[in-house]
Amino acid sequence: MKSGFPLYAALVAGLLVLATTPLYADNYVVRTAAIVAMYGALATSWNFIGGFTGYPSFSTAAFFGLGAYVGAICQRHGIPMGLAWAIATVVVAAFAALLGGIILRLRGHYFAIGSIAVVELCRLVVSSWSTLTGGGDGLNLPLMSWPPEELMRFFLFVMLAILLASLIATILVDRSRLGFGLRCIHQNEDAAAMVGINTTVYKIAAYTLSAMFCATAGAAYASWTGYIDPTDSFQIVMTVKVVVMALLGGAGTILGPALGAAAFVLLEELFWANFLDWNRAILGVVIVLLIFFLPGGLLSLRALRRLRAAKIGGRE
Amino acid sequence: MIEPILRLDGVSKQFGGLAALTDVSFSLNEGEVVGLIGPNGAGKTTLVNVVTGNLRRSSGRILFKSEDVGLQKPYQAARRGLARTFQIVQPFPAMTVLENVTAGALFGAGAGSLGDARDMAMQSLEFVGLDALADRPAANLALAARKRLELAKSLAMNPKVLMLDEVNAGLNSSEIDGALALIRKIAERGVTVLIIEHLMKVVLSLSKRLLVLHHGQLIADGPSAEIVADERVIEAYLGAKFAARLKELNHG
Amino acid sequence: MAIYLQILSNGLMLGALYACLAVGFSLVWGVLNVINMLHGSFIILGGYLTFFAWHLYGIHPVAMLPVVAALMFALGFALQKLVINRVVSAPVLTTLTLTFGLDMILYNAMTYWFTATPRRITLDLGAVQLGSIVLPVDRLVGTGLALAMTLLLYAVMRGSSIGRAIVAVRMDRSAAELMGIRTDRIYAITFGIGALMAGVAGVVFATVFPITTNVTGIWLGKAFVVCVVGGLGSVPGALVGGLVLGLVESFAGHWFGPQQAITAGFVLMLVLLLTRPTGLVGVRGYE
Amino acid sequence: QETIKIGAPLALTGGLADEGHKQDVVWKMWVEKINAGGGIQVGDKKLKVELIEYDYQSEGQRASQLAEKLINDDKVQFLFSPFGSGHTKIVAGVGERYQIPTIACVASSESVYDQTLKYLFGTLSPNGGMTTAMVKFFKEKFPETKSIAVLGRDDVFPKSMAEGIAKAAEAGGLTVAYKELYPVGTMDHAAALSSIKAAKPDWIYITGYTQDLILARKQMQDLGVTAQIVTMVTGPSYKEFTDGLGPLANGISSSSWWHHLTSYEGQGVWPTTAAFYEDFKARTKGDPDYVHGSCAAAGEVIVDALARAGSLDKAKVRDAIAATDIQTFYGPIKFGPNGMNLSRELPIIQVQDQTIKVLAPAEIKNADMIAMP
Amino acid sequence: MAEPMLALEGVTSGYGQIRVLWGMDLVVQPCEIVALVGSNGAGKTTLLRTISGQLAPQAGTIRFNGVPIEGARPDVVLKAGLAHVPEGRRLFRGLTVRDNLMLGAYLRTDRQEIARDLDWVFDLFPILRDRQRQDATTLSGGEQQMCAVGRGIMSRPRLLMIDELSLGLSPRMVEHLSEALLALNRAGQTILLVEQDVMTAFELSHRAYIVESGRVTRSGLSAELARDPTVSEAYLSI
Ligand SMILES: Nc1ncnc2c1ncn2[C@@H]1O[C@H](COP(=O)(O)OP(=O)(O)OP(=O)(O)O)[C@@H](O)[C@H]1O
Ligand SMILES: Nc1ncnc2c1ncn2[C@@H]1O[C@H](COP(=O)(O)OP(=O)(O)OP(=O)(O)O)[C@@H](O)[C@H]1O
Ligand SMILES: [Mg+2]
Ligand SMILES: [Mg+2]
Repeated sequence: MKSGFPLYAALVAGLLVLATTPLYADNYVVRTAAIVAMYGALATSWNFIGGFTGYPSFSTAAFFGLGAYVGAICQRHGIPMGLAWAIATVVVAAFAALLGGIILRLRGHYFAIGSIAVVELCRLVVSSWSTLTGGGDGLNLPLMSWPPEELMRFFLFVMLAILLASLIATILVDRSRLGFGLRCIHQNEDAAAMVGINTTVYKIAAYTLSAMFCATAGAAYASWTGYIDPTDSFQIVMTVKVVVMALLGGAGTILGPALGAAAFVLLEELFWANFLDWNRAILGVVIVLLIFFLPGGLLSLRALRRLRAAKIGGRE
Repeated sequence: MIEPILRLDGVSKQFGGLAALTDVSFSLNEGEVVGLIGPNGAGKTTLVNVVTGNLRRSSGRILFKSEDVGLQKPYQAARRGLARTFQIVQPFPAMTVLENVTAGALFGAGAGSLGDARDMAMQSLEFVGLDALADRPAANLALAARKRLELAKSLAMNPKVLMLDEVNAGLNSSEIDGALALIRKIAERGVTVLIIEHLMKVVLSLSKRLLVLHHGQLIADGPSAEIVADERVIEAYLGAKFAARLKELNHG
Repeated sequence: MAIYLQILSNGLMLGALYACLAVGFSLVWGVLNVINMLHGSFIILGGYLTFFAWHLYGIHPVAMLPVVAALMFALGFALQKLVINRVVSAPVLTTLTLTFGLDMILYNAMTYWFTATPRRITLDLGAVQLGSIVLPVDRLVGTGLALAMTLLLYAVMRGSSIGRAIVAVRMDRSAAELMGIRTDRIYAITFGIGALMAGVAGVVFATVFPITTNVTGIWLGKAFVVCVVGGLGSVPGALVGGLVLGLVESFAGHWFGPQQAITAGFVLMLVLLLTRPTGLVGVRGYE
Repeated sequence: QETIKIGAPLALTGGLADEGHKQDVVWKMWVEKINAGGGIQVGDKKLKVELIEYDYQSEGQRASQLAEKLINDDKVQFLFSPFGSGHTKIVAGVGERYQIPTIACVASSESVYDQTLKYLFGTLSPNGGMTTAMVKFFKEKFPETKSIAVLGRDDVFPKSMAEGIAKAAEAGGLTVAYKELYPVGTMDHAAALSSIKAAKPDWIYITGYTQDLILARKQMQDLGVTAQIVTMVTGPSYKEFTDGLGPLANGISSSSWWHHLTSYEGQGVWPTTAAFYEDFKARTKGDPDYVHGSCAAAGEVIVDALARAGSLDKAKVRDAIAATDIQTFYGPIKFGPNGMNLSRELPIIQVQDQTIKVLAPAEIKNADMIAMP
Repeated sequence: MAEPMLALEGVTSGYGQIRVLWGMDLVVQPCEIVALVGSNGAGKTTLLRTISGQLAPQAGTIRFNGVPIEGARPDVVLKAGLAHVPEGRRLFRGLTVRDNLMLGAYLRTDRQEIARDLDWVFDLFPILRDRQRQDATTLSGGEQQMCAVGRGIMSRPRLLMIDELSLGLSPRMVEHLSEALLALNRAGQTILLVEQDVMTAFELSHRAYIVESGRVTRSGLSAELARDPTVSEAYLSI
């Protein structure tokens, strides 16, 4: 459908810029690159359910946090790091599939609240199940005693790999029957069912996809920081931030969410460093301005025109 | 005798206290074109919704090729070949006309790949005469074109039974002629068609057999000519003046 | 037995406060299709206005009620008219993001000016003893005020043509225009009412809870739960939702310990979402 | 011109903003004072101090990110860790990796220090010092005390205090009549307090952040819940607590790591507690609490260690800090093998007439304990 | 002759870049029923939207009782006495039939008159009285159309514009509605209606305009148009 080449070129260029940071920049820049990659993966994951399917999901932090906890608990039981991440991914994906079977029956606002509630519930359950999770004390993970540069490089590549995996999944889905069906559901779920789309299964697939990479990222993040606790692992703010990133770049586009994540993280960097007391407010102003002047996201300048035309005639 | 392709057996549907359908039984034979008429609020749309699984029947059996499909989901109905159009058209607004129809071919007809589906979709667009608008967003179409899009989408699903809920409403006479020709062509392909319409001209020129719903009950089922002369039907639906006009036309 | 009566009355009083806190949020969500992430900060802003009027000038909170209500209405009205109206027909996600951005600004400004120090109006009116039940006077008054304002709002929504217009605009904006309804004004009025009710909740809360920007998110979360439990966009829904949540938290706290009280509220919400997505008294068609 | 750079990720917005601002005030005060005197003596040079702060918005993820930024971009040689045990763990993890000495001023849970981090040092003494002594002291004052009810916030420090006191109370022969944790974000304690009321304990012990404790105290009053002894940790140690409660604060006891009424003497920019108090009062018009004291002491640790190390070499500085054994206005500082300041007798305080009185230890006591009014 | 109630001159209108109407002229005299007929997409709905203020014309004038109203907000137009029953009914979900009807009278303040008009609408469409507490959008298509027309009547307009009167109505119901409109008209109501069923349109109206591709191609007395062979060939083939 879309011409493939510029897309791949942009993708490869972006990943290269991130991957080569260790060659020319200090550890903090490398770290920022890793964070960009991590949020890129989260936003790209969200895109499956929020962008393609049009379900306003706010579960990202739940999947991220659960991934972190499953990974941490595995590692504390002596399971090697890589395997722990894999287990976290699988467990959380299964959890998302089950959960999706329940809450995807909701639509619109109700789904939005349901998915936020999942984050809160996960936090509450994790913090009261202290025998397994340490409750409010949090969990320590085995400290990795590598030199900081090596460690940083390692996690940069890990996060990049997760990002890449999520992007490849996005491209595959976009070109497949699944992607097409999800877009139909986005447009009109009743009509989608009427042309023969098994909407339940499709939505669960999208929700599960949106959970998997978050879980991997969460587990990797836990190994990286070496300590997790319920409040920091299940943050509503994080959930909303990921959504903002995806919107900023362009929900429903392939590269948009990752691009949005990069732009958002870099803006945040800029404001923290320069405005000690007002950084949050300035970021707020930026969000407001973006909504006004770039409502469809950075990538949607073209799609915008089409959308406008559609909106005028959209009712009947 | 050949087996009916669709059979309803004592189907009822209640909304709270309101009986929208009461004990409705009839069957459609393969390849038949049947009209379904009835006053506003008689339960025609509800009947279609019950057959395609958009609503769950309260009681009774719905048999598609002798299989009880009373509990099916809408997507299952679509895959079985039970297609419908909506009285209030339901396109995928931000997608192009072609993409809309492709969805029908891909999921309803089970096309092997996106490419195949697109080819099938293009054929069905040509069939209904919308091919020129293939790349327009569906939201920008005027009513008539939207109704035809709805038809094209259903056709691309390769249906066995097609239920048309007022696809001709809002069209003017010459457009209706075009639509009639189109529906005839569809029927010629062997598709069973159930037409719901208030335009007697359409119903009468397409179907030899009519079903009449009134207050959720099937009050008549038979050859068209007999039905329009039926006192109860005139009383409930056509109105004296219109019946007179019809008679005049038939004579003249 | 006595303890159950106590827990029951605790729950009811808490529930009335929850209702008051959620009703504006519910209205804005239901009518404007906007999830107003500012709501928690609005409540706290109302609380701060009340606190500082009392702390600096000795003005009694009850006297501040109309003042705060008017100020908050003006703020909400202006915000909607100048900012939110520009994207009000965009999808939920866009408007949510917008209000999230606005909240970051308001939140930051409040922490900067007022600091995060918890403030409290130390009226401490004591308690009345009813048999074995103790009823704190300020909570009683708060409950009364909360109920009165909620019922007043209900009367307005139900009986006035503005109320009908609000629902009409919610359902079909352009058809509402054909009825001669000025939709942008209705939006602004609705958002104003939402902010007003948040302000009222703030006044009531200032005498009962510590006022600090730290809790904006908590109140916002409660508003979510109350809306779902009761039903979105309706005043009676918020009332029922609030009372039910108050009771559930109260009894769950007693039976299963405070650890589980909040969890119980969320579980109730999820169960209701799935079994009765329109809430306990929800209106059809508000999804 | 070479300077000594100290990095501090601070919570200037978000849930911990108040605590963050406290740290900010003291450190700025300390830096000015040091630089006014020409800087810190390192070997034969005097080097000025530069303090670099970033707001981590009370979010753990960001705290570790900023620690990394401070180390890599700003090339700090020391880190001051933020408020609270949880975030201290996060920042200390980063410091450890880069071998940057990290001074924790407000982290007292031993779990922070049992990860054997070599570069983490804490100026607060272990929580344990606050529980056993308190049980003993109260039993002496009110021998008829038989039972205790404990309500704690489910968060690293408040939780460990709640669990610590329950253990100490049992060991001291009291019955624990009620013990529950409440989750972060609780805005109503009525249910728990009603249950406590029914249990009729002699001593009520509640832990949490200031806003939790203000609410809990207010609701105790509303619901008529009281006991002979009511302790809130760390409530009365903070001025905000007494300000917020007014007369309701009277009678509430607590313990603290430091109080400005203590009269320690020692080395550093403030030779006596009184000197620190004067300076602080002049600058902020308020009284300092233990957070202020402990944060200022963290600065003194660095001054002392650099003087002894005589160079900025990482390993040497680290070893010098580990060998710290000084007297300051804040009290003695000597780090144990896990990096935590050694136990000492901690002040037990009580609000009387809306001011803080010290009940113990005997050397600095300025009032006798009273029962709850 | 008296001044026309509604007069359009050279009205050009459309959606953004898309132009739909190309210099339309149209006149409605008091107490007339005027029909607009024309094929799909001809621009009839667009014309009504432009008159009622939902679209601003790109050129031309629209006068209502001599007062220019082009580009005025819908509420101003409605206050002036011009009501528009939209295509596709557009009833308000979540509100009862009665509330929907009452919204028609949103700008009116004469309570007693409103109550009388409501009664009158219920007499006109008795099924609405039976269903007045039902959510309006759960009515059947025909019932909804009645409710929509009733809502238009409730604003007590000087000129009532109805888009797609007979859409989805049974023949009997069309007859019923036609009679109701004629009764209204006899009581002095001016009506401008858009109708696909040309037979019904010509029977019901005094005058008619035929619209094609955004332009008026024919106009005249309905009875004459109905007899015109070129018209009947294009629109009345049965
Ligand atoms: N969801 C619902 N809840 C309650 N009543 C309903 C619902 N859907 C339909 N009805 C009622 O059921 C009856 C039948 O409606 P239906 O839409 O089937 O009529 P119809 O025959 O298609 O009419 P029309 O020709 O006007 O489209 C109507 O009286 C309608 O008000
Ligand atoms: N919102 C819109 N945006 C862009 N074009 C539109 C829009 N609405 C209608 N159009 C176009 O304007 C033209 C006229 O449409 P209009 O709805 O006025 O026709 P109509 O005469 O009412 O037709 P119908 O009998 O089908 O209702 C059509 O070509 C249609 O595609
Ligand atoms: Mg129908
Ligand atoms: Mg039209």
